[in-house]
Amino acid sequence: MNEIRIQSEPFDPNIEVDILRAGNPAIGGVVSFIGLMRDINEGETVSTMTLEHYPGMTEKTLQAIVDEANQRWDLLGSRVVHRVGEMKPADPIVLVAVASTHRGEAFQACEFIIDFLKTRAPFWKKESTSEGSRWVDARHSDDDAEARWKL
Amino acid sequence: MNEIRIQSEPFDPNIEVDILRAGNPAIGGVVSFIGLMRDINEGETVSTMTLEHYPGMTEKTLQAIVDEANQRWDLLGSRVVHRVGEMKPADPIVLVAVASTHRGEAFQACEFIIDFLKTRAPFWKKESTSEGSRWVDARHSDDDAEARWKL
Amino acid sequence: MIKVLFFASLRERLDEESLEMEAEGLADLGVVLMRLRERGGIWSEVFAADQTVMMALNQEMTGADAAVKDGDEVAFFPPVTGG
Amino acid sequence: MIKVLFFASLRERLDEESLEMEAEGLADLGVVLMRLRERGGIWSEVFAADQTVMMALNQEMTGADAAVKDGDEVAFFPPVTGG
Repeated sequence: MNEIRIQSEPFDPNIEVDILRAGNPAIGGVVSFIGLMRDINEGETVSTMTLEHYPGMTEKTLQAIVDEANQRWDLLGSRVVHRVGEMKPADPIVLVAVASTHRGEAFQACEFIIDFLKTRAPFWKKESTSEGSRWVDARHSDDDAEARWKL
Repeated sequence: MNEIRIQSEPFDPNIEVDILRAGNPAIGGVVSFIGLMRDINEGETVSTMTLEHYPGMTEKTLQAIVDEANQRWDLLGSRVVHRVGEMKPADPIVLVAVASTHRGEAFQACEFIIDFLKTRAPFWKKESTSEGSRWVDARHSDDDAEARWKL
Repeated sequence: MIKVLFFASLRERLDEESLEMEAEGLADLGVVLMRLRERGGIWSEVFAADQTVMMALNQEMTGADAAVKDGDEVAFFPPVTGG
Repeated sequence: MIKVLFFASLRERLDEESLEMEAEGLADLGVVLMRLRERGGIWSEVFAADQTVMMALNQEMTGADAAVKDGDEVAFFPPVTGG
Protein backbone atom coordinates (compact mmCIF):
# COMPACT_ATOMS: atom_id res chain seq x y z
CA MET A 1 0.00 0.00 0.00
CA ASN A 2 2.97 2.27 0.66
CA GLU A 3 5.64 1.56 -1.95
CA ILE A 4 9.07 3.21 -1.92
CA ARG A 5 11.53 2.44 -4.71
CA ILE A 6 14.91 3.73 -5.82
CA GLN A 7 15.99 2.52 -9.24
CA SER A 8 18.41 3.20 -12.06
CA GLU A 9 16.00 1.98 -14.75
CA PRO A 10 13.50 4.46 -16.21
CA PHE A 11 9.97 4.14 -14.78
CA ASP A 12 6.51 4.92 -16.08
CA PRO A 13 4.61 7.24 -13.67
CA ASN A 14 1.30 6.13 -15.23
CA ILE A 15 1.82 2.52 -14.19
CA GLU A 16 2.52 3.62 -10.62
CA VAL A 17 -0.66 5.72 -10.50
CA ASP A 18 -2.67 2.85 -12.01
CA ILE A 19 -1.44 0.41 -9.37
CA LEU A 20 -2.28 2.88 -6.62
CA ARG A 21 -5.77 3.52 -8.01
CA ALA A 22 -6.48 -0.18 -8.40
CA GLY A 23 -5.71 -0.85 -4.75
CA ASN A 24 -9.01 0.08 -3.16
CA PRO A 25 -12.44 1.05 -4.53
CA ALA A 26 -12.91 3.40 -1.54
CA ILE A 27 -10.29 5.70 -3.08
CA GLY A 28 -11.98 8.96 -4.03
CA GLY A 29 -8.96 10.90 -5.18
CA VAL A 30 -5.35 10.45 -6.23
CA VAL A 31 -2.90 13.35 -6.24
CA SER A 32 0.41 12.83 -7.96
CA PHE A 33 3.54 14.82 -8.56
CA ILE A 34 5.91 13.95 -11.39
CA GLY A 35 9.29 15.65 -11.32
CA LEU A 36 10.85 15.78 -14.78
CA MET A 37 14.37 16.43 -15.94
CA ARG A 38 14.43 19.84 -17.60
CA ASP A 39 16.67 20.50 -20.59
CA ILE A 40 17.68 23.94 -19.37
CA ASN A 41 18.99 25.02 -15.97
CA GLU A 42 20.35 28.47 -15.12
CA GLY A 43 20.32 29.33 -18.81
CA GLU A 44 22.40 26.40 -20.04
CA THR A 45 21.28 23.40 -22.06
CA VAL A 46 21.60 20.21 -20.07
CA SER A 47 22.25 17.10 -22.11
CA THR A 48 22.33 14.46 -19.37
CA MET A 49 22.02 14.33 -15.62
CA THR A 50 23.47 11.87 -13.14
CA LEU A 51 21.88 11.28 -9.77
CA GLU A 52 24.01 10.01 -6.93
CA HIS A 53 22.47 8.78 -3.68
CA TYR A 54 23.40 7.28 -0.31
CA PRO A 55 22.10 3.71 -0.47
CA GLY A 56 20.43 2.65 2.74
CA MET A 57 19.95 6.16 4.09
CA THR A 58 17.80 7.11 1.11
CA GLU A 59 15.29 4.33 1.72
CA LYS A 60 15.26 4.96 5.49
CA THR A 61 14.64 8.68 4.99
CA LEU A 62 11.84 8.19 2.50
CA GLN A 63 10.21 5.60 4.75
CA ALA A 64 10.29 8.04 7.67
CA ILE A 65 8.73 10.79 5.52
CA VAL A 66 5.96 8.48 4.28
CA ASP A 67 5.33 7.22 7.84
CA GLU A 68 5.01 10.80 9.04
CA ALA A 69 2.56 11.60 6.22
CA ASN A 70 0.44 8.59 7.20
CA GLN A 71 0.37 9.80 10.79
CA ARG A 72 -0.69 13.29 9.80
CA TRP A 73 -3.33 12.39 7.22
CA ASP A 74 -5.84 9.63 6.62
CA LEU A 75 -4.42 8.02 3.48
CA LEU A 76 -5.35 4.95 1.46
CA GLY A 77 -1.93 4.37 -0.06
CA SER A 78 1.11 6.05 -1.54
CA ARG A 79 3.91 5.37 -4.01
CA VAL A 80 7.29 7.07 -4.15
CA VAL A 81 9.67 6.18 -6.98
CA HIS A 82 13.00 7.93 -7.56
CA ARG A 83 15.54 7.44 -10.33
CA VAL A 84 19.30 7.32 -9.71
CA GLY A 85 22.17 7.12 -12.19
CA GLU A 86 22.17 8.73 -15.60
CA MET A 87 19.06 10.19 -17.22
CA LYS A 88 18.12 12.42 -20.14
CA PRO A 89 15.87 15.48 -20.61
CA ALA A 90 12.13 14.93 -20.03
CA ASP A 91 12.78 11.68 -18.11
CA PRO A 92 10.71 11.36 -14.94
CA ILE A 93 13.08 11.73 -11.98
CA VAL A 94 10.56 11.23 -9.21
CA LEU A 95 6.94 10.28 -8.72
CA VAL A 96 4.98 10.85 -5.52
CA ALA A 97 1.39 9.61 -5.69
CA VAL A 98 -1.05 9.59 -2.77
CA ALA A 99 -4.58 8.19 -2.55
CA SER A 100 -7.24 9.12 -0.04
CA THR A 101 -10.99 9.26 0.46
CA HIS A 102 -11.03 13.06 0.32
CA ARG A 103 -8.85 15.19 -1.90
CA GLY A 104 -7.58 17.74 0.63
CA GLU A 105 -5.59 15.12 2.51
CA ALA A 106 -4.08 13.68 -0.66
CA PHE A 107 -2.95 17.15 -1.80
CA GLN A 108 -1.35 17.92 1.54
CA ALA A 109 0.34 14.55 1.93
CA CYS A 110 1.70 14.56 -1.62
CA GLU A 111 3.22 18.02 -1.26
CA PHE A 112 4.56 17.17 2.21
CA ILE A 113 6.34 14.07 0.90
CA ILE A 114 7.98 15.83 -2.06
CA ASP A 115 8.93 18.86 0.06
CA PHE A 116 10.74 16.68 2.59
CA LEU A 117 12.24 14.42 -0.06
CA LYS A 118 13.78 17.56 -1.59
CA THR A 119 15.45 18.71 1.62
CA ARG A 120 16.10 15.46 3.55
CA ALA A 121 16.60 12.55 1.18
CA PRO A 122 20.29 12.06 0.24
CA PHE A 123 20.19 12.50 -3.55
CA TRP A 124 22.55 14.74 -5.51
CA LYS A 125 22.18 15.90 -9.09
CA LYS A 126 25.07 16.45 -11.48
CA GLU A 127 24.34 18.04 -14.84
CA SER A 128 26.31 17.67 -18.06
CA THR A 129 26.23 20.74 -20.31
CA SER A 130 28.37 21.85 -23.24
CA GLU A 131 30.48 23.70 -20.65
CA GLY A 132 31.24 20.48 -18.78
CA SER A 133 29.58 18.93 -15.77
CA ARG A 134 28.53 20.58 -12.51
CA TRP A 135 26.79 19.66 -9.29
CA VAL A 136 23.40 21.30 -8.93
CA ASP A 137 23.10 23.76 -6.05
CA ALA A 138 20.42 23.31 -3.41
CA ARG A 139 17.56 25.79 -3.67
CA HIS A 140 16.56 28.07 -0.83
CA SER A 141 12.95 27.80 -2.00
CA ASP A 142 13.07 24.10 -1.06
CA ASP A 143 14.07 24.96 2.50
CA ASP A 144 11.21 27.45 2.65
CA ALA A 145 8.80 24.82 1.33
CA GLU A 146 9.90 22.39 4.03
CA ALA A 147 9.73 25.00 6.78
CA ARG A 148 6.02 25.56 6.14
CA TRP A 149 5.22 22.12 7.57
CA LYS A 150 6.70 22.89 11.01
CA LEU A 151 8.03 19.38 11.67
CA MET B 1 -1.82 24.35 -23.72
CA ASN B 2 -4.94 24.79 -21.58
CA GLU B 3 -7.41 22.07 -22.52
CA ILE B 4 -10.92 21.88 -21.04
CA ARG B 5 -13.19 19.00 -22.01
CA ILE B 6 -16.58 17.68 -20.94
CA GLN B 7 -17.41 14.24 -22.29
CA SER B 8 -19.71 11.29 -21.82
CA GLU B 9 -17.10 8.75 -23.00
CA PRO B 10 -14.66 7.35 -20.44
CA PHE B 11 -11.20 8.96 -20.53
CA ASP B 12 -7.71 7.82 -19.59
CA PRO B 13 -6.06 10.24 -17.13
CA ASN B 14 -2.63 8.89 -18.10
CA ILE B 15 -3.02 10.01 -21.70
CA GLU B 16 -3.95 13.51 -20.54
CA VAL B 17 -0.90 13.73 -18.29
CA ASP B 18 1.33 12.40 -21.08
CA ILE B 19 0.09 15.05 -23.51
CA LEU B 20 0.65 17.77 -20.91
CA ARG B 21 4.18 16.53 -20.13
CA ALA B 22 5.10 16.30 -23.79
CA GLY B 23 4.17 19.91 -24.40
CA ASN B 24 7.33 21.65 -23.26
CA PRO B 25 10.79 20.42 -22.16
CA ALA B 26 10.96 23.36 -19.71
CA ILE B 27 8.31 21.62 -17.59
CA GLY B 28 9.88 20.66 -14.28
CA GLY B 29 6.82 19.30 -12.52
CA VAL B 30 3.31 18.07 -13.19
CA VAL B 31 0.72 17.86 -10.43
CA SER B 32 -2.45 15.99 -11.16
CA PHE B 33 -5.65 15.18 -9.36
CA ILE B 34 -7.82 12.25 -10.43
CA GLY B 35 -11.30 12.11 -8.90
CA LEU B 36 -12.66 8.56 -8.95
CA MET B 37 -16.15 7.21 -8.52
CA ARG B 38 -16.32 5.45 -5.17
CA ASP B 39 -18.42 2.33 -4.73
CA ILE B 40 -19.69 3.39 -1.30
CA ASN B 41 -21.23 6.68 -0.20
CA GLU B 42 -22.82 7.34 3.19
CA GLY B 43 -22.63 3.63 3.94
CA GLU B 44 -24.47 2.40 0.87
CA THR B 45 -23.10 0.52 -2.12
CA VAL B 46 -23.35 2.61 -5.25
CA SER B 47 -23.74 0.63 -8.47
CA THR B 48 -23.82 3.45 -11.02
CA MET B 49 -23.71 7.21 -11.01
CA THR B 50 -25.15 9.69 -13.48
CA LEU B 51 -23.70 13.15 -13.89
CA GLU B 52 -25.92 15.92 -15.19
CA HIS B 53 -24.50 19.27 -16.23
CA TYR B 54 -25.50 22.64 -17.69
CA PRO B 55 -24.01 22.65 -21.19
CA GLY B 56 -22.46 25.97 -22.05
CA MET B 57 -22.24 27.25 -18.50
CA THR B 58 -19.99 24.34 -17.52
CA GLU B 59 -17.38 25.17 -20.16
CA LYS B 60 -17.57 28.92 -19.41
CA THR B 61 -17.13 28.34 -15.69
CA LEU B 62 -14.18 25.99 -16.10
CA GLN B 63 -12.53 28.40 -18.54
CA ALA B 64 -12.90 31.24 -16.02
CA ILE B 65 -11.36 29.09 -13.26
CA VAL B 66 -8.41 28.06 -15.45
CA ASP B 67 -7.90 31.68 -16.57
CA GLU B 68 -7.83 32.80 -12.95
CA ALA B 69 -5.27 30.07 -12.12
CA ASN B 70 -3.07 31.25 -14.97
CA GLN B 71 -3.23 34.79 -13.66
CA ARG B 72 -2.30 33.77 -10.16
CA TRP B 73 0.50 31.36 -10.99
CA ASP B 74 3.18 30.96 -13.63
CA LEU B 75 2.01 27.80 -15.40
CA LEU B 76 3.20 25.91 -18.48
CA GLY B 77 -0.12 24.27 -19.28
CA SER B 78 -3.16 22.57 -17.79
CA ARG B 79 -5.79 19.99 -18.68
CA VAL B 80 -9.24 19.63 -17.16
CA VAL B 81 -11.41 16.71 -18.26
CA HIS B 82 -14.79 15.91 -16.70
CA ARG B 83 -17.15 13.04 -17.40
CA VAL B 84 -20.92 13.47 -17.69
CA GLY B 85 -23.66 10.86 -18.12
CA GLU B 86 -23.57 7.38 -16.62
CA MET B 87 -20.46 5.89 -15.04
CA LYS B 88 -19.46 2.96 -12.85
CA PRO B 89 -17.37 2.50 -9.70
CA ALA B 90 -13.63 3.27 -10.03
CA ASP B 91 -14.20 5.27 -13.24
CA PRO B 92 -12.29 8.54 -13.37
CA ILE B 93 -14.84 11.37 -13.03
CA VAL B 94 -12.44 14.26 -13.33
CA LEU B 95 -8.80 14.98 -14.08
CA VAL B 96 -7.05 18.25 -13.32
CA ALA B 97 -3.39 18.31 -14.38
CA VAL B 98 -1.11 21.34 -14.19
CA ALA B 99 2.47 21.78 -15.40
CA SER B 100 4.95 24.39 -14.25
CA THR B 101 8.65 25.06 -13.90
CA HIS B 102 8.50 24.80 -10.12
CA ARG B 103 6.34 22.42 -8.16
CA GLY B 104 4.82 24.80 -5.61
CA GLU B 105 2.87 26.68 -8.28
CA ALA B 106 1.60 23.47 -9.89
CA PHE B 107 0.36 22.17 -6.52
CA GLN B 108 -1.45 25.40 -5.73
CA ALA B 109 -2.99 25.81 -9.18
CA CYS B 110 -4.17 22.19 -9.34
CA GLU B 111 -5.87 22.38 -5.95
CA PHE B 112 -7.34 25.80 -6.76
CA ILE B 113 -8.90 24.49 -9.99
CA ILE B 114 -10.46 21.40 -8.40
CA ASP B 115 -11.67 23.38 -5.36
CA PHE B 116 -13.51 25.88 -7.57
CA LEU B 117 -14.74 23.22 -9.98
CA LYS B 118 -16.36 21.53 -6.97
CA THR B 119 -18.27 24.62 -5.83
CA ARG B 120 -18.85 26.60 -9.04
CA ALA B 121 -19.07 24.30 -12.06
CA PRO B 122 -22.68 23.19 -12.74
CA PHE B 123 -22.41 19.42 -12.40
CA TRP B 124 -24.79 17.27 -10.35
CA LYS B 125 -24.28 13.66 -9.28
CA LYS B 126 -27.07 11.13 -8.95
CA GLU B 127 -26.26 7.75 -7.43
CA SER B 128 -28.03 4.46 -7.99
CA THR B 129 -28.00 2.10 -5.01
CA SER B 130 -30.03 -0.97 -4.10
CA GLU B 131 -32.38 1.45 -2.29
CA GLY B 132 -33.05 3.39 -5.50
CA SER B 133 -31.47 6.53 -6.87
CA ARG B 134 -30.68 9.77 -5.05
CA TRP B 135 -29.07 13.11 -5.77
CA VAL B 136 -25.79 13.59 -3.94
CA ASP B 137 -25.79 16.43 -1.40
CA ALA B 138 -23.22 19.20 -1.64
CA ARG B 139 -20.47 19.02 0.99
CA HIS B 140 -19.73 21.85 3.39
CA SER B 141 -16.06 20.86 3.28
CA ASP B 142 -16.03 21.90 -0.39
CA ASP B 143 -17.26 25.39 0.50
CA ASP B 144 -14.54 25.59 3.15
CA ALA B 145 -11.95 24.49 0.61
CA GLU B 146 -13.05 27.20 -1.80
CA ALA B 147 -13.16 29.89 0.89
CA ARG B 148 -9.44 29.40 1.62
CA TRP B 149 -8.56 30.97 -1.74
CA LYS B 150 -10.25 34.32 -0.96
CA LEU B 151 -11.42 35.01 -4.52
CA MET C 1 -39.22 36.97 -23.10
CA ILE C 2 -36.66 35.29 -20.87
CA LYS C 3 -35.80 31.60 -20.87
CA VAL C 4 -35.78 29.81 -17.50
CA LEU C 5 -33.93 26.48 -17.10
CA PHE C 6 -34.08 23.95 -14.26
CA PHE C 7 -31.46 21.33 -13.46
CA ALA C 8 -30.94 18.14 -11.46
CA SER C 9 -33.28 17.61 -8.47
CA LEU C 10 -35.16 20.86 -9.26
CA ARG C 11 -35.83 19.70 -12.81
CA GLU C 12 -37.06 16.33 -11.54
CA ARG C 13 -39.26 17.69 -8.77
CA LEU C 14 -40.82 20.31 -11.05
CA ASP C 15 -41.02 17.83 -13.93
CA GLU C 16 -39.96 20.74 -16.12
CA GLU C 17 -36.74 21.40 -18.01
CA SER C 18 -37.43 24.96 -19.08
CA LEU C 19 -40.11 27.56 -19.60
CA GLU C 20 -40.45 31.07 -20.99
CA MET C 21 -41.62 34.18 -19.17
CA GLU C 22 -42.55 37.68 -20.28
CA ALA C 23 -39.56 39.90 -19.35
CA GLU C 24 -41.78 42.84 -18.44
CA GLY C 25 -42.02 43.49 -14.74
CA LEU C 26 -39.10 41.14 -13.89
CA ALA C 27 -36.76 43.56 -12.13
CA ASP C 28 -34.27 40.96 -11.02
CA LEU C 29 -33.77 37.22 -10.41
CA GLY C 30 -35.49 37.53 -7.03
CA VAL C 31 -38.69 38.57 -8.80
CA VAL C 32 -38.37 35.65 -11.24
CA LEU C 33 -38.03 33.29 -8.30
CA MET C 34 -41.08 34.83 -6.59
CA ARG C 35 -43.17 34.39 -9.73
CA LEU C 36 -42.18 30.72 -9.90
CA ARG C 37 -43.09 30.28 -6.22
CA GLU C 38 -46.49 31.84 -6.85
CA ARG C 39 -47.35 29.04 -9.29
CA GLY C 40 -48.32 27.03 -6.21
CA GLY C 41 -48.12 23.30 -5.55
CA ILE C 42 -44.66 21.78 -5.98
CA TRP C 43 -43.42 25.18 -7.28
CA SER C 44 -44.08 26.85 -3.95
CA GLU C 45 -42.23 24.01 -2.20
CA VAL C 46 -39.17 24.01 -4.47
CA PHE C 47 -38.85 27.79 -4.33
CA ALA C 48 -39.84 28.22 -0.66
CA ALA C 49 -37.79 30.81 1.19
CA ASP C 50 -35.99 28.15 3.27
CA GLN C 51 -34.76 26.17 0.23
CA THR C 52 -31.19 26.50 -1.02
CA VAL C 53 -31.58 27.36 -4.68
CA MET C 54 -28.63 28.53 -6.76
CA MET C 55 -29.12 30.71 -9.80
CA ALA C 56 -27.31 31.72 -12.96
CA LEU C 57 -27.89 34.57 -15.38
CA ASN C 58 -26.64 34.02 -18.91
CA GLN C 59 -24.60 31.06 -17.71
CA GLU C 60 -22.88 32.87 -14.86
CA MET C 61 -23.56 32.08 -11.24
CA THR C 62 -25.12 35.08 -9.54
CA GLY C 63 -27.48 36.21 -6.77
CA ALA C 64 -31.14 37.18 -6.49
CA ASP C 65 -30.34 40.88 -6.99
CA ALA C 66 -29.04 40.40 -10.57
CA ALA C 67 -31.06 42.52 -13.03
CA VAL C 68 -32.96 40.67 -15.76
CA LYS C 69 -33.70 41.92 -19.28
CA ASP C 70 -35.45 40.64 -22.39
CA GLY C 71 -33.59 37.75 -24.07
CA ASP C 72 -31.76 36.60 -20.92
CA GLU C 73 -31.18 32.95 -20.05
CA VAL C 74 -31.89 32.26 -16.40
CA ALA C 75 -31.25 28.98 -14.56
CA PHE C 76 -32.15 27.59 -11.14
CA PHE C 77 -30.47 24.55 -9.63
CA PRO C 78 -29.37 22.91 -6.37
CA PRO C 79 -25.81 23.32 -5.01
CA VAL C 80 -23.37 21.74 -7.47
CA THR C 81 -21.73 18.36 -6.78
CA GLY C 82 -19.27 17.70 -9.59
CA GLY C 83 -15.64 16.66 -9.46
CA MET D 1 36.61 2.19 14.54
CA ILE D 2 34.04 4.31 12.79
CA LYS D 3 33.35 4.38 9.07
CA VAL D 4 33.25 7.79 7.38
CA LEU D 5 31.57 8.20 3.98
CA PHE D 6 31.70 11.12 1.54
CA PHE D 7 29.16 11.86 -1.20
CA ALA D 8 28.72 13.94 -4.33
CA SER D 9 30.91 17.05 -4.66
CA LEU D 10 32.66 16.26 -1.35
CA ARG D 11 33.59 12.78 -2.57
CA GLU D 12 34.90 14.23 -5.84
CA ARG D 13 36.89 17.06 -4.29
CA LEU D 14 38.45 14.79 -1.65
CA ASP D 15 38.91 12.01 -4.19
CA GLU D 16 37.83 9.68 -1.41
CA GLU D 17 34.67 7.61 -0.98
CA SER D 18 35.24 6.46 2.58
CA LEU D 19 37.80 5.99 5.31
CA GLU D 20 38.01 4.52 8.79
CA MET D 21 38.94 6.29 11.99
CA GLU D 22 39.77 5.14 15.53
CA ALA D 23 36.63 5.85 17.59
CA GLU D 24 38.64 6.76 20.68
CA GLY D 25 38.65 10.47 21.43
CA LEU D 26 35.83 11.21 18.99
CA ALA D 27 33.27 12.76 21.31
CA ASP D 28 30.84 13.86 18.62
CA LEU D 29 30.50 14.55 14.88
CA GLY D 30 32.02 17.99 15.37
CA VAL D 31 35.26 16.37 16.51
CA VAL D 32 35.22 14.00 13.52
CA LEU D 33 34.83 17.00 11.23
CA MET D 34 37.69 18.82 12.96
CA ARG D 35 39.98 15.79 12.55
CA LEU D 36 39.19 15.69 8.84
CA ARG D 37 39.91 19.43 8.54
CA GLU D 38 43.26 18.92 10.28
CA ARG D 39 44.38 16.62 7.46
CA GLY D 40 45.26 19.82 5.59
CA GLY D 41 45.22 20.59 1.86
CA ILE D 42 41.89 20.00 0.15
CA TRP D 43 40.55 18.55 3.44
CA SER D 44 40.95 21.86 5.24
CA GLU D 45 39.16 23.59 2.35
CA VAL D 46 36.23 21.17 2.13
CA PHE D 47 35.70 21.16 5.89
CA ALA D 48 36.47 24.86 6.47
CA ALA D 49 34.19 26.54 9.01
CA ASP D 50 32.45 28.61 6.32
CA GLN D 51 31.48 25.56 4.19
CA THR D 52 27.96 24.11 4.31
CA VAL D 53 28.50 20.46 5.06
CA MET D 54 25.61 18.20 6.02
CA MET D 55 26.14 15.11 8.14
CA ALA D 56 24.47 11.84 8.97
CA LEU D 57 25.03 9.37 11.78
CA ASN D 58 24.01 5.78 11.06
CA GLN D 59 22.05 6.96 8.04
CA GLU D 60 20.09 9.66 9.83
CA MET D 61 20.61 13.34 9.17
CA THR D 62 21.93 15.02 12.31
CA GLY D 63 24.08 17.89 13.64
CA ALA D 64 27.68 18.31 14.81
CA ASP D 65 26.72 17.66 18.45
CA ALA D 66 25.63 14.04 17.79
CA ALA D 67 27.67 11.62 19.94
CA VAL D 68 29.80 9.06 18.10
CA LYS D 69 30.66 5.55 19.29
CA ASP D 70 32.62 2.57 18.03
CA GLY D 71 31.01 0.89 15.00
CA ASP D 72 29.09 3.97 13.85
CA GLU D 73 28.64 4.92 10.21
CA VAL D 74 29.18 8.62 9.65
CA ALA D 75 28.63 10.53 6.40
CA PHE D 76 29.42 14.03 5.14
CA PHE D 77 27.80 15.54 2.06
CA PRO D 78 26.63 18.78 0.45
CA PRO D 79 22.98 19.95 0.74
CA VAL D 80 20.76 17.41 -1.03
CA THR D 81 19.26 18.12 -4.47
CA GLY D 82 16.98 15.20 -5.34
CA GLY D 83 13.41 15.20 -6.57
